[in-house]
Amino acid sequence: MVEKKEDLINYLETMLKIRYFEEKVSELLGKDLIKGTSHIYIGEESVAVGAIAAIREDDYIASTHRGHGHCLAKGGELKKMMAELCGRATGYCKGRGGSMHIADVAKGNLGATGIVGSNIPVATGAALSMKMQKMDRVVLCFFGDGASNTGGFHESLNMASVWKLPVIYICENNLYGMSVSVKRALSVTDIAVRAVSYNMPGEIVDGMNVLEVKEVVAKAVRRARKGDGPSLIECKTYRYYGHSRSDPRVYRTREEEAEWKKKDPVESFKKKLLEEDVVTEEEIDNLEESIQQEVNEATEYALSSPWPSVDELTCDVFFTG
Amino acid sequence: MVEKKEDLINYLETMLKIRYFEEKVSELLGKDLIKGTSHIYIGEESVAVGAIAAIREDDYIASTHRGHGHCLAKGGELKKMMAELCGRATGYCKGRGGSMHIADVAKGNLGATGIVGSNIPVATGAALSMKMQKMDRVVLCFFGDGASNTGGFHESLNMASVWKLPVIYICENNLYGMSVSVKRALSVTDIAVRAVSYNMPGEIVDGMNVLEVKEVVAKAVRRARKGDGPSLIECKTYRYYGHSRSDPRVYRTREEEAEWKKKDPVESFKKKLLEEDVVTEEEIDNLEESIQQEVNEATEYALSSPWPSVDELTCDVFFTG
Amino acid sequence: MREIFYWQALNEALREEMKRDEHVFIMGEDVGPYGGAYGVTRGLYKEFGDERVRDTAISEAAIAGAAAGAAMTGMRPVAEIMSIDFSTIAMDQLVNIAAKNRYMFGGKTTVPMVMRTQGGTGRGVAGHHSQSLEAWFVHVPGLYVIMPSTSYDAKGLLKTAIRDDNPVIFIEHKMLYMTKGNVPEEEYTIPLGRADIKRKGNDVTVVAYSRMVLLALEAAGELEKEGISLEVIDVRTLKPLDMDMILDSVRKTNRVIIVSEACKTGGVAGEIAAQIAEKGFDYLDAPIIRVAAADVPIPMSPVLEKAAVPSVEKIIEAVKKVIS
Amino acid sequence: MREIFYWQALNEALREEMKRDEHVFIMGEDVGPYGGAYGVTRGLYKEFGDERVRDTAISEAAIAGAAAGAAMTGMRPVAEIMSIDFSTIAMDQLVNIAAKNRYMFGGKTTVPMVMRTQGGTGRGVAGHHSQSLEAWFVHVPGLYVIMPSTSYDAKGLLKTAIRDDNPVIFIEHKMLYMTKGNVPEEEYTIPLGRADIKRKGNDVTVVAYSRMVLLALEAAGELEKEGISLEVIDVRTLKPLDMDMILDSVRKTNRVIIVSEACKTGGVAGEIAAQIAEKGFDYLDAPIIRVAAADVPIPMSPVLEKAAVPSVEKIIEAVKKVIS
Ligand SMILES: Cc1ncc(C[n+]2csc(CCOP(=O)(O)OP(=O)(O)O)c2C)c(N)n1
Ligand SMILES: Cc1ncc(C[n+]2csc(CCOP(=O)(O)OP(=O)(O)O)c2C)c(N)n1
Ligand SMILES: [Mg+2]
Ligand SMILES: [Mg+2]
Repeated sequence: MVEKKEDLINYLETMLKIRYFEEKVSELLGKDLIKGTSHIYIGEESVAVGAIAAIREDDYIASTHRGHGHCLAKGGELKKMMAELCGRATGYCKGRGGSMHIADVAKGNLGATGIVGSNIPVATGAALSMKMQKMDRVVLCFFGDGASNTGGFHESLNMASVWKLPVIYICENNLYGMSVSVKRALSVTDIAVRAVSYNMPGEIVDGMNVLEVKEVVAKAVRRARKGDGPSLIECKTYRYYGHSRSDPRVYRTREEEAEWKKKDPVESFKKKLLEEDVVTEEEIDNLEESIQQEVNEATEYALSSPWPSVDELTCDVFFTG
Repeated sequence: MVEKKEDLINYLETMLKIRYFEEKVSELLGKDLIKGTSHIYIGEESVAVGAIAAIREDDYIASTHRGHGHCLAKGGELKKMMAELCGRATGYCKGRGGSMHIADVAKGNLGATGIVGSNIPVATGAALSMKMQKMDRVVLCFFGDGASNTGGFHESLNMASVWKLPVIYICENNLYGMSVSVKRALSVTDIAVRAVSYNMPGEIVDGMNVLEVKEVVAKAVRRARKGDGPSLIECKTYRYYGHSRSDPRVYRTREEEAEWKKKDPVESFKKKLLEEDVVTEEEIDNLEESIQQEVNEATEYALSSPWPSVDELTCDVFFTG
Repeated sequence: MREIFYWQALNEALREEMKRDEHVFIMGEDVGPYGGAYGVTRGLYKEFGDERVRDTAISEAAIAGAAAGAAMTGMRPVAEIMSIDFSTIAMDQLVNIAAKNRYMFGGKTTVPMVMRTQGGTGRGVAGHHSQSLEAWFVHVPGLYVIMPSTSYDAKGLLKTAIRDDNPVIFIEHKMLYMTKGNVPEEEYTIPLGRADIKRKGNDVTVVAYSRMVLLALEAAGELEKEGISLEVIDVRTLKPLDMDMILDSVRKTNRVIIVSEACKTGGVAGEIAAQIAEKGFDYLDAPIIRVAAADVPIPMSPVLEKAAVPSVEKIIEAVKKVIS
Repeated sequence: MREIFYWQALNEALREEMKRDEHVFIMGEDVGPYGGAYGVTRGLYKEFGDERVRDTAISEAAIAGAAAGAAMTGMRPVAEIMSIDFSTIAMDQLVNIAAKNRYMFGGKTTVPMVMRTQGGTGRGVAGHHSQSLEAWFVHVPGLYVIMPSTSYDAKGLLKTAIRDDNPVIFIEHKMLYMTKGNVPEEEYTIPLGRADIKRKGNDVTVVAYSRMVLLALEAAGELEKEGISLEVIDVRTLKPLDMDMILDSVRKTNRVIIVSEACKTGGVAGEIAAQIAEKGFDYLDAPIIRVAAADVPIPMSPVLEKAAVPSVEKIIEAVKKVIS
C-alpha cells in the first residue's frame, strides 16, 4: 500500500511524541514529581502508532497498564495526560486514575487498566455493542505477552469468535511479563498460534516496523468491518526500560537490549523516510524540537495545575443524573 | 495391545456398575429420595472406565459435577456413594457434599466439584506436587466441553506445559454444556486442537469405545510418567439423560439421541466381548444380576443410614489437629 | 390485583424493558431456548431472537467484562451469572472494571449494566450452589446491590435497575422463584435505596432481606399470639441502604435483630448492626442480635442445610432474648 | 534485640520454613530472580533453586488452584498474589476449592497452603493496586486471615501460617515493608487467634490492624499529652478473631473505636463493631465509632489518596467524639 507523505510524517510525529513524553515521564518519576508507577512504552512506539493508524477516529481501543502510547496514538492530549500522571485536577481522570487508568471513552479510548489482561473482555463487549448497534466500528484490543496467559484472554477470544465480533486482538509481545521471560511463562513460542484455538486468523508481525504493523492490522480491520469476525495479531517488540520505576533488569542481558535497540522503531522509520526522501534532516529536526517543546509545555501545565479538591473525593462513585 | 480376559470383564463390570448406579440415582431423584441435583453419566461410561483403566491405583483423578462414573471407576464404593447422594452420615463426605462434592482423596480421587472447570487448576497442582515429590504418579483431569471455555482451563494447560507436569487433560465432549450446544458456545469443532496453544499433544478419541479411550490415555500416561509433560485428549461422547433433574432437552432432537445410542458404550462392548468369545451370554446375565443387586443393597444401605448429626454441623470447617 | 410468581415478575420486567429500550439485551448461560436455569428468561428468546437473548459459553469472567464493555459503549446489558457462587470467577471484571471505571475515569463514563444472579439455600445443592455472598458486593464502591423478597419488589426493582446508569448486582433467591405475590398490571418502578416495612409493629425491629423476610413475617405472626409485636423491615436494596427507615424503627422499638441467610461473620447483618451501634446507639435498650447462617460451607444433607441457616424458631428465640 | 525490616522478617520466615520442611515451596509472579514485587522473596531463588521458588505466568486462578491441589497431595505451597486486587481473579479457587474442600469432603482432606498477598494505600498506585479486601476473606468459612503490623508479628505469624494445616490468606501492607522492628535471632512462632495489646490504656479502646496500628499508636502518643489514655489492640489475625481480648478491653474502657483502611461499608470494622454490640453492649457508654476509608475506589492523586483513608487526625477526632 502506498502511504501519503503527510500520513508518514504523522506516524513519525506520533512515535516521537510517545518517545519524548515517556522520557519526560521517566524523568519526573525519578524526581518523584509523578507518584505511583508508570510503565514506559519506549521501544514499542510502532505498535500503537501502526495499529491505530489502521482504524478510524470513531473506532475504539482498549489499552493496558503500559498505555501512554495507545492513548497518544488515539489522539490523546499531552497536557491532559501529563496532568493525569501528576495526579492533577486537570488530568483526563481528574487526577484519580494516574497512569494506569487513563481513558477517554468519548474519543474511543476505553482506558488503561491496572489489572493485566482485564481489558480483553471489555474490548470484546465493546465489539459486541458495535455489532448490536449495527455500527461498522471496530475495537482494537491491546495486551501483552503476559496477558495472553490469563483466563480472560481465553474466554474472550472464544466469545468473540463464536459471535464474529469486530475486534482485533493485538498482542504486544515484548518478551517479558515484568521479570518473567516468555521462555519461562509461555508454553508456546509464538502467541499467534493460539488463534487456532478460536478458529480465527493469527498473524505475526515485526512490531518494530510501523508500516508493517499498520498493514497487517488494516487487513484484520477490513475483515472485522465486513462482519467476518476477530483476528489475533502478535507484534514482536521490546520495551527498553525496566518494567516500572525501580527495575534493575537482572532478568535480561545488556546484549539482548542492545540487539533490539538496533531495530529501534523510531530511528529505523526516520532513516527510511530520509532514504526515500519523504523528509529532510531539517524537517525532522524541526519536528523533534517542536514536539520536545510541546512535551515541556504539557509538563509545565501539569505541574502548575491544581490538585483535585478533597471535597470532591466521593463524587462520581455513582452516576446520579 | 492385547487385553487380559479378566481386565476386559472388569471394564464391562465397571461400566455396568455406573449404568445401574445412575439408573437408580435417577429413580431416587424422581422420588425425591435424593435431594438437590445429580448429573447422570449414562452414555459416557467408557470414558471414565477406559481412562482410569490406563492408570495405577496410586495415581490421582480430578472429577467434575458429572462425577459418579469417575468415582466408581476409581474404585469408589457403591454404598458410600449412594449414602452420600442421599445426604447420610455414612456417605463419603458424611452427607455434606452430595453428588457434586464426592471425593476420596486418600484413594486418589481429588473430588467432584460444583463449579464447572474448577478442578482443572487443582489437578494441575496435584501433578506439580507429584513431580516435586519425585513420585512417578500421574493425574487424570476430567472436564467437559463447556469447561474447555473457562479461563482456568487456559491458565492451567499453559502452566502444566511450561512445567512439564504429569497430568492428562481429558475432555468429555458430550456436545452440550447444559442446554448450549458446542456449535453455539465453542469456537472450534475439535477441542483437541487447543493443545496447539500449549505446545502439548492433542488427541481425539471415540469416547464410546472403552478400549480406544484406554489406549490413547495409556500413551499419554507413559509420556507423563517419563517426565515429558501433559497431554490433552478429547473424547467424543454423549449424555443420554437431561443435564440434570428436570431438563426436557428441548435443545436437541430425539433423532440425535437415537443416533448416539446406537453407539452405546456398554452394549457395543458387550457385543464385542461376546463376538470374541471372551464372555458368554450367561456370564453377562450373571454379572448384570449381581451388579443390580449390589446397587440395590447400596440403596438400602443408604436409605437406612442415619442422617448426619446437627451437633456436628460446624466440625471440620478447620483442621484443628 | 393479580398474583404472579416471582420468576414471572422478573420475566415481565425483562420483557417490558426490552420492549421499551432496544439497547437492553440479555446474555448468560442457558438464557436462550432453555429459558434460564430458574426459568426467568422463559419465552424471551422466542420473542426477541438470538441477537438480544444471547446464550454464552461457560465464561463468567468474559460475561461480566463484556457486559461492562457493552455498557460503556451504548448498550444496557442484563447479564446473568447462574449462581452467585460463580461470581467468584467474575469478581475482577465486576469489581475492578464495572464498579470502578466511572470513578477512576474522572466520571467520564457510565456502566449501565445489571448482573442478575441468584443465591441462598434450600435446594440441597451444597456448598458450590448455596452461598449468600452479597456482603462482598456491598463492600465495593460503585456497585448497587438489590435483593428483593416479593414478586412486586422483584419486578419494580429489576426495572429500576435496568434503567439505572450504574452497575447493579441483582440477587434473586432460589426458593423465592415459585412464591406468588400481587403485581399490578400497569407499569411501575421502585426507587433504589428505599426499604419497605412489610409489617408494622412496636416491640422489636426485625431487619431482613430476601427470603429471610418471609421467615421474619412468619415469626411475627407467631409472636403476635404471645402479644409481641414485631416491625419487619425489608431492606430490599442493600446498596443504597435505607438506614433512615431502620433507625426510625429502632427509635420507636429500642430493640433490633437482623436476619440474614449469609454466614454470620463478615456478613451484611454486621454492617447494619455496626451502623445502628454508631448512629442509633442512644435508642437501644438491648444488644443488637444477628440471626445469620453458621460459619460453614452450606452442606447438602437437608438436616444440616436447615440447621445451618436461620429459621422461624431461631428468630423467635432472638426476639425473646432482646426483650428479656 | 536486632531490628529488621518487615520484608526481611517475612523473608526470614520463608527461608527458615523452607529449610525446616522440604515440602514448603514458593510460587507466584516474579518471586524468582526478581525477588518479588516488594522484595520479600529476595535471595530465595538463589538458595533453593527454581524447583522450590517458582515463577509463574500471569495466571492468578491457576496459581491459587494449583496451590490447593498441591496442598491436598502432600506439599505446603506458599503462593503469592502480587496485590490483593488481583485476588479477584483467584476467588473461585480460594473460596470454593481451598476453603471448602475439607468441610465438603467430610473432613477427609487438608489444604495446608498460604496465600501471601499485599494491600493497602500509600503509594499512589490507584484503584487497582490499593484495595483492602480482607472483609471478603473473613466472610469465607474455612479460611484464616492474617494481617501483621510489625516485623515481629510478620515473621512469627507467617511461620505459624505455613505450619498450619488450613488455608491461610496472609495480607501484608505495601507501606510496612520498609518499617523496622525488633525480631529475635532465635526461632519463635505466634499462635493464630491472639490479638496483641500494642499499648495499654484506660480511656478508650482502639481496635486496629495492619498499618492502622501505627496510626493508632501515633494518635495515642498525641492524646497522652492531653491526658487521654488509649488502649491500642492489634487484632493481627482477623480470623480467628480474638474477641475475648477486645471485649476485656471494652469492659475496662467502656468506649471503643475501630480503625481500618478498608472502605467503611461492609468492612471488617463493621464485623467487630457488630460483635461488640452483641456481646459487649452492657459495657458500652458511647456509640461504637468506625474510622475507615471512604466508600470510593482509591484514587491516585496523593491528596485524594490521603483523604480517602484514616489518618491520625481522624482517629483523634473519633476518640474525642466517644469521650465527649
Ligand atoms: C492480574 C495481574 N497480575 C499481575 C499484575 C502485576 N503486573 C503488572 S504488569 C505485569 C506484567 C505484564 O506483562 P505483559 O502482559 O507482557 O505486559 P508488559 O508489561 O510486558 O507490557 C505484571 C505481572 C497485574 N497488574 N495484574
Ligand atoms: C462456573 C460454572 N458456571 C456454570 C455452572 C452451571 N452448570 C453446571 S453444569 C454446566 C454445563 C457443563 O458443561 P460441560 O463442561 O460440557 O459438562 P457436562 O455437563 O456436559 O458434562 C453448567 C453451565 C457451574 N456449575 N459452574
Ligand atoms: Mg510483556
Ligand atoms: Mg458437555
